[in-house]
Amino acid sequence: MGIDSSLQQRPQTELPFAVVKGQPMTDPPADLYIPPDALEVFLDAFEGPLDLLLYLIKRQNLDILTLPILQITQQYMEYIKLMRELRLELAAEYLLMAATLAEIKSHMLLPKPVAGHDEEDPRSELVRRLQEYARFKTAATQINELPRMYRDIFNVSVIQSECEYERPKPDIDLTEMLHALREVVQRARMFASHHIRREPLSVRDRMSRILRILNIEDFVEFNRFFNADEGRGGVIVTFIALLELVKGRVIKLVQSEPFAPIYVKPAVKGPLEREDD
Amino acid sequence: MRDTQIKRIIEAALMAADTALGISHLLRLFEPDAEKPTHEQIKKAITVLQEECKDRGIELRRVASGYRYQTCSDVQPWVARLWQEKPPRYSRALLETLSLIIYRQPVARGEIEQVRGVSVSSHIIKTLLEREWIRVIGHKEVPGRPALYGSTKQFLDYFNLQSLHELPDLAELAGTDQFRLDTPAYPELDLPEPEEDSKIHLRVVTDSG
Amino acid sequence: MRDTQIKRIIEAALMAADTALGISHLLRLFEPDAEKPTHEQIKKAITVLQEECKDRGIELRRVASGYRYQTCSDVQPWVARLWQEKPPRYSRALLETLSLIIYRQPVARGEIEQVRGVSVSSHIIKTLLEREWIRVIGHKEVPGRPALYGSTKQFLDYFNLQSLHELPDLAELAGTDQFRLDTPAYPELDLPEPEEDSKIHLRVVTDSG
Repeated sequence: MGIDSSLQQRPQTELPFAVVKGQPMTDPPADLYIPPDALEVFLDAFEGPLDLLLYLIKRQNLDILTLPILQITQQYMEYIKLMRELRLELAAEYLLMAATLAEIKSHMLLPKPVAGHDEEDPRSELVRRLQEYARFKTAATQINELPRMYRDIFNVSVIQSECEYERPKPDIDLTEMLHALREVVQRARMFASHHIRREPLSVRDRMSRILRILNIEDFVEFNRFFNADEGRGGVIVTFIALLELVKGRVIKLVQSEPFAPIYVKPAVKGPLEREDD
Repeated sequence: MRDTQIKRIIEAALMAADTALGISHLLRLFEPDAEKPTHEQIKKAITVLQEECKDRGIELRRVASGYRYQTCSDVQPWVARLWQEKPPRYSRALLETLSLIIYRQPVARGEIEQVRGVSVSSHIIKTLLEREWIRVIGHKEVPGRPALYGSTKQFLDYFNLQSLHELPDLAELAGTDQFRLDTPAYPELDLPEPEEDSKIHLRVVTDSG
Repeated sequence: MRDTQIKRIIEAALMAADTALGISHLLRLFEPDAEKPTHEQIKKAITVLQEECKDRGIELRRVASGYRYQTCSDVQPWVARLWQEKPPRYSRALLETLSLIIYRQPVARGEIEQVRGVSVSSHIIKTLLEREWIRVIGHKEVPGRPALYGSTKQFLDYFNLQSLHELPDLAELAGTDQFRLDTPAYPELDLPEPEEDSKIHLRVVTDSG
């Protein structure tokens, strides 16, 4: 069982655990001198505690089967400690693994039971899990390397000769579309955080119409959007649509001086980006 | 680059593209390469590819916007049966995306993704744009300047609607009793008849003296 | 019908179709004809067509749901320039979840979480379902009746496979008995996917002499 004595002798502070902007860091920061984002990025790089453990093992070319549990536990705890000091939100799985490691460690330190009684190595379950996870990790890498449609290979699609007939386009009917909408709305309701407000279509419709006008003319006087024939309801709908568009940073209202006419213009000038994006 | 390789690349590109490609477009495919083929080399490759189509079921034709492969008209009766048998259908993802664009317009792709919980493929947006059921009607002034999509007249025509108001309200669709995610934002704002007890009192002064 | 004509029709049909076509599907194209080709004739035509692709930029490949023409992967760098858009990249979490579903199917979410040691986000499952790479193939008879997932033909088609047997054996992936951690299991793991312009350079030194 490999207890790395050098590691134990070495004072904690001499172990640079990170290099930030080229500066080796030997101290867990008392203040937030590692940008917490950096550690979050680092933590994000791992798919969980098993992944982090595999990384630690691999970094030192350790043999997984004779897992030097003390060494690994110490390093793992160091990361955890750092994360907590930075008050990063740490997934529960990481803490659970810390507990598992501590438990294995304490088992290892206990005197071996009397000969004849074949007790399982306390590390074996963790070793098995690490091996299993590593296999799927490799499998994932291999799947990623397979020639893939639209990345490595492309479908051949030859146009049909024009003389006969055009290839039919799929047909849909309205109920089908409304059904799809109902489902997506009901699904969205399951996420408490998403709000599909009960908005009459009239406001959304009006928002689109305003934008269409602004597509043709860049600069339109505020009053022109209001049509007295639509009555009070129409005026309100238009007004709310304009407010929504301002709030959504889609349009801007401009006025050269107090009491001067108000103009409406698109917040973004022209389609600067690809339209199909 | 050897002529065979140029020819292979041009063949693959013309076969994979869904529009005809002009020679200048084909030249651009080699843009980043150290060794670029000349205009003449491309032309020559196309001529060879055209000759290779002899006795085959497809041909490489020159049309107004460039070159494209197409099926020979004499085999068309058989090829057309591909679609007679199974009319093409749109995916669920496309229908959901379309319905969200209709009901949430003007809407950016990100908002659709938020509601659906999955990313919206560009292919879907492209299909809807090509069908002219949606179009870009503006841009949001946030980083990336995302496009805002809205419905078109062609959409209304296709579904035989006079206006969007003929569509049922979202609340009705989802069943009013259970659909209470949020306080109704504009409960009283249903055109054309606003209810009398409207909470919003708004007077628009169009001509202030 | 002469063999050349059969071959021409099949070539045109496979090239015009946007999905792979099986032999029975191809046979049905000749259904209304007085003189129908046999299964063997179709097969033979396909073999000839495959041979004709030698030295060309496209190939006729057999995948799970049939035969399809596709561009050769070695011309990918040029063909990909036809589109401005980059193909989607999939996260490690998604690929690991996918590989677990492929190798362990039918598998419930809980088992995936057990192996990976972290919870599986709904977003990933939803994305995989929507891409139709996986599907629900049953439910586990335990409380909550969790869904069991399996892979689909579309997954095989998308990844250029004819069957799951073409995937490497899981046991071979990392020899169970002699597990060597220096196998390149972490191809990208020197801080995977740091952003190009990331201002932070963080290197974790776990063992300095």
